Amino acid sequence: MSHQAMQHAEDFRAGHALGLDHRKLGMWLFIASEVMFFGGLISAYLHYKYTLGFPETTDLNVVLVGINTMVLLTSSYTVVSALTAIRQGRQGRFAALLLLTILLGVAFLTGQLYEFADLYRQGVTLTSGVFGSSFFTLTGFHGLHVAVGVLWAIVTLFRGLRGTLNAEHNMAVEIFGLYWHFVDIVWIVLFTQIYLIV
Amino acid sequence: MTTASASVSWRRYFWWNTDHKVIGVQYIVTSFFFFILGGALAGLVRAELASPATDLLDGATYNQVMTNHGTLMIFLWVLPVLAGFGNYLIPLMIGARDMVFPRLNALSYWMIPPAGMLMIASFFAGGAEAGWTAYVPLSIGGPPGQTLWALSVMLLGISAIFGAINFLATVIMMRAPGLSIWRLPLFVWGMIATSTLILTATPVLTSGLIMVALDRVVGTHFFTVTSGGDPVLWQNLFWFYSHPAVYIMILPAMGIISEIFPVFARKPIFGYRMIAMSSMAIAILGLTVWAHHMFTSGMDPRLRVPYMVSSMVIAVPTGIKIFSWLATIWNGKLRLTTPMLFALGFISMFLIGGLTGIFLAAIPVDLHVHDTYFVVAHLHFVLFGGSVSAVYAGLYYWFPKITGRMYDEKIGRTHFALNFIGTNLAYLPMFIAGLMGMPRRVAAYDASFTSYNQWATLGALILAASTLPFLYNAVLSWARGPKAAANPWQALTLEWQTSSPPPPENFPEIPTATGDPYDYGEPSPAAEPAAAPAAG
Amino acid sequence: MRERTLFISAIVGIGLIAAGFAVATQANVMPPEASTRAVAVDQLFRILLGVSTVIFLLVEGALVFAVLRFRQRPGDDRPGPAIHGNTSLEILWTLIPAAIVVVIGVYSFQVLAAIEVPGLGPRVVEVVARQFSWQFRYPEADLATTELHLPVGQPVIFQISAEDVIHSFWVPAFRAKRDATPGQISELAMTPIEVGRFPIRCAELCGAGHAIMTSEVVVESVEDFDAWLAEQQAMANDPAQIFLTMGCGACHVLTVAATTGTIGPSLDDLPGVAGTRLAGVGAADYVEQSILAPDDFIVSGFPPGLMPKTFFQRLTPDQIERLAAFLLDQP
Amino acid sequence: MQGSATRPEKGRPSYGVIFLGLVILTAIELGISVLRVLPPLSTALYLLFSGLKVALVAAFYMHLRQDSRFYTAAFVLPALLLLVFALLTIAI
Repeated sequence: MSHQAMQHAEDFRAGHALGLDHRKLGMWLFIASEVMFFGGLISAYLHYKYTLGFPETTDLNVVLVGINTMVLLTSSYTVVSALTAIRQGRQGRFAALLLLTILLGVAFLTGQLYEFADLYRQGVTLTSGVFGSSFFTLTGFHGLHVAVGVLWAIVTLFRGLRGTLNAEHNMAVEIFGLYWHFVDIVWIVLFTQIYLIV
Repeated sequence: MTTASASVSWRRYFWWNTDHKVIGVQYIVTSFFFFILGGALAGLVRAELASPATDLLDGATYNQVMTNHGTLMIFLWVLPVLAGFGNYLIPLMIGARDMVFPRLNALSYWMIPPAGMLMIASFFAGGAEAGWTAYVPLSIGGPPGQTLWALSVMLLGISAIFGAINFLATVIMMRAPGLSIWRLPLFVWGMIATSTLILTATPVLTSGLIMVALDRVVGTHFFTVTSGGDPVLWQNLFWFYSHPAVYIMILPAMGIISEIFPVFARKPIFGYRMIAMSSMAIAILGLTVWAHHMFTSGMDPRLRVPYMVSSMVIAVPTGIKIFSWLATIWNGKLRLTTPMLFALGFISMFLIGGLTGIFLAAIPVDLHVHDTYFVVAHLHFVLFGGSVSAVYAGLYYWFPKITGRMYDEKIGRTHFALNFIGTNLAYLPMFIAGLMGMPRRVAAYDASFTSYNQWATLGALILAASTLPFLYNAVLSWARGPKAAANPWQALTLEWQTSSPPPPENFPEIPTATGDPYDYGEPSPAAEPAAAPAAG
Repeated sequence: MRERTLFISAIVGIGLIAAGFAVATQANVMPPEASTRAVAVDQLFRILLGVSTVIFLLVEGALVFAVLRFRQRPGDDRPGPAIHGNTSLEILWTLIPAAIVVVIGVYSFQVLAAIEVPGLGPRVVEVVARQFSWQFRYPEADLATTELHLPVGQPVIFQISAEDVIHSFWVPAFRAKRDATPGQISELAMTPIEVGRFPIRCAELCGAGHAIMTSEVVVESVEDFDAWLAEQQAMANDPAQIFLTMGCGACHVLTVAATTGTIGPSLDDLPGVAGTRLAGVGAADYVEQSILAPDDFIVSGFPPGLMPKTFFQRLTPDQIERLAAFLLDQP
Repeated sequence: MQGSATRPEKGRPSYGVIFLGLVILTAIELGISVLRVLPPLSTALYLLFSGLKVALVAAFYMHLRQDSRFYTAAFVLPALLLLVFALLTIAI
């Protein structure tokens, strides 16, 4: 008998009394650990930035990355609009907005890869030096999280099209939204620390 | 609904199962296997150190044995076995049917065996030689085993993070009606504090290990000194996790002790709220003290003093706990069963560890004793004398609940006697060897330390011998021990209000907790003892 | 009843303090106090030991007393008294440890401030750690040796660094250690006050030879020190001395220099074998090349990459030539 | 089944307005960077604007403003811890 105790609402009475949903709580706790994970990578980057003075030689293409940041901000906007749409039961609009999010995500990744290629041409590679290592690892892991987010969006899109996600059951969209917005927040911090602050 | 004593088939322990009780036992038994492996490596270390020269193991092999002893004992024994206790007991103690994310729970267990295999495999691929601390640049060079080692520790870290998310969410969401936070058993408080630390500290180690792995495999320059890499950065990333890790390993153990004392003294826990708040205080302070491991390193000398202050302040909540435990057993009716004996052993041995911790926090003394056998003695008194004694106490205390059978008291007491003598004999001489000038992690030492090391090796032999009665007792009693009652110790916490072993859904229906979980003893004047909380 | 408990606790209290004081003063668990720093650190250590002994005996005594006195008597299964807490007691055992910690913290800070300040006009000694040997450089005499000599009573500042991995320079008798971190210089100040030979040990895991990475500090009178310094300078060009100073003996066997290192190949048979190792390369060139670029030719059965590759910085070509000649014409 | 009892939806500016705010802030930051404003001023402005953007996304897009304070704590406390660790790691 595979033990799959059906979870009823009354199991979570203590949490609901505090105004908490167990899936959102799980997501926020996961975000807490992700904050610390990126914290480790950012601390390494900033340690070297302020002890070795980055980037010594190359000047980063701030305008291109600025546009890339706008793309990611837009994708946050489309995700939160998609959530409103599904809650109003407008399946079509939900699917369209989620598709737009996926495209914006891919656009961001392309912009990122373009910038990486440009840096590689200038000789700044993952193994070229301390700047290359910490920069590419930090932005690389953020890009990885965006890619995972895009895949997750595609899965959510199919679940929406299949009808499992609707006006009543849409917590999965909100959870995906939390993840996506968190990745967007990480990018805002990275954009400021790497590209803007000199 | 299945009957309470469903036919327990052994097979379900070897396959994906989302019942928190099965996962709890899986964690405990798997980690015990790694405990024995780590113990065997400790035996090798002590055998080598019985004589001053490197006769049994040469320098490199000794470093591998010592490194894997430390890593196995921390990441594959103490952390998983405490996660096992947490998994088995938290749902039962808060009156829930299971953890809030059962599948995530099974996943975090099933990351342990592959990580363990990876760690063992690293041994044969020219194993990790840089100690469990894996300081760079030493851990950047060296044989490929070090990379497997780093991947294994990353996997174990991620498993611990998933576990922490599960524990915190379960305790917040699924407490039984009437179970306010001030009525939670103190073991649950210990797990809350531990899970907070795991959640916030482990990811930083994971990011550090990624940097080491990239440096080793891809050739990045995080820690390459010639191109500007900074070895002290790794020490920061490592110790930011690894000091909270020692509190992660002691807080649940303290929780177990707080559960055992009131039951066997038949007296309420003394200062419940102070103990609960001390757990949280230790957790929060624990996140601010990491650089006391780096007093002698290349860090900026002016920055050391704040770490000394915060490290010493942690002695206050720890002291509150020890004095509260003493006050709990004072004037009680002590039943000296095996769990109680181990709990008493915990206090006396953890005390030695705690006091020597203050020596290490004082910078001038630390500059002499850092990285010496004084530190080795301190950490073993806190971890072996502390956490492992508490784990043994917990294993005996909850043995009837988990297996439905009673363990043999006489064998349990011999196990305690051997363990207590062995621990003190093995680690007390190390204090003096360290003070007199014996550095840490050495395969050979100056002849003047021979006697201390020989006493320590004798103690280690006794410890090795002490695990045999435990194994015999555990296996035999689980198979053929006398049937245990639902509540053999007349305890008041919720896990004892259901059958032993509990049915898959834990409680016929979710109980309502009314009383305080430690409402033992007769209130004076001698009125009728407070009724146990109405079970359902 | 009140007076009795007060009386007993007074007796117990005095007994504990006395025991703590006795242990603190009598316990002799430290190496000799061979530097001003050692005196200050030992004083702090003794205070910590005394306070810890008092607390240790208090808690262990209470534990043993409780186990004996409050054990359940057979047949008496009444529970204990329902005491949940005692606020004043709890406040007491929070404030007293806090007070002790503050006192210890302040005192530790004072001792730290005292021992970290170098004496007036300290002699600078550069300490260079590398896998499995120590080297000491005296900038004033442009001299490098593998044995540290110091004049008694004169303050010294060690500027400690490493060439490969992290080591840790530790002199137990001076009560201090400082990590030798590659890529940075760490300072350590002290003043030796006792004449004698004291061991130097590496306290940070640095690889296979961590345990044998030891040397000695010889604290001697100022005259002996100056004589030693002059003699060392004269020997700077003596190849046998170079062989010792560079720490080759830590890894190689050379009977004529009485070294027993086993990490690298033995050099005793070098005169006969050197000329044959590399086709077309003479014995002298082979030896010199092996010193400057050790990994070019690795004797079978020995690990590559362990021998330092920095001799070209530390030895003049003339010294390398003299060293190679010395290794080739052993008696 | 909306499990969590959220507080009544206070007068929240529409997502569009917030998006506009984010875009404008980013545009200003880009302007500051392109015009090469000198560090002490530019760094202060960058930190202010990025903090504002993070707060906007977290409070409105992630509903922290209307949800239980527990979620805010789960996000803000680790962020503060990270700030302490980052500052100390740079210093050491």
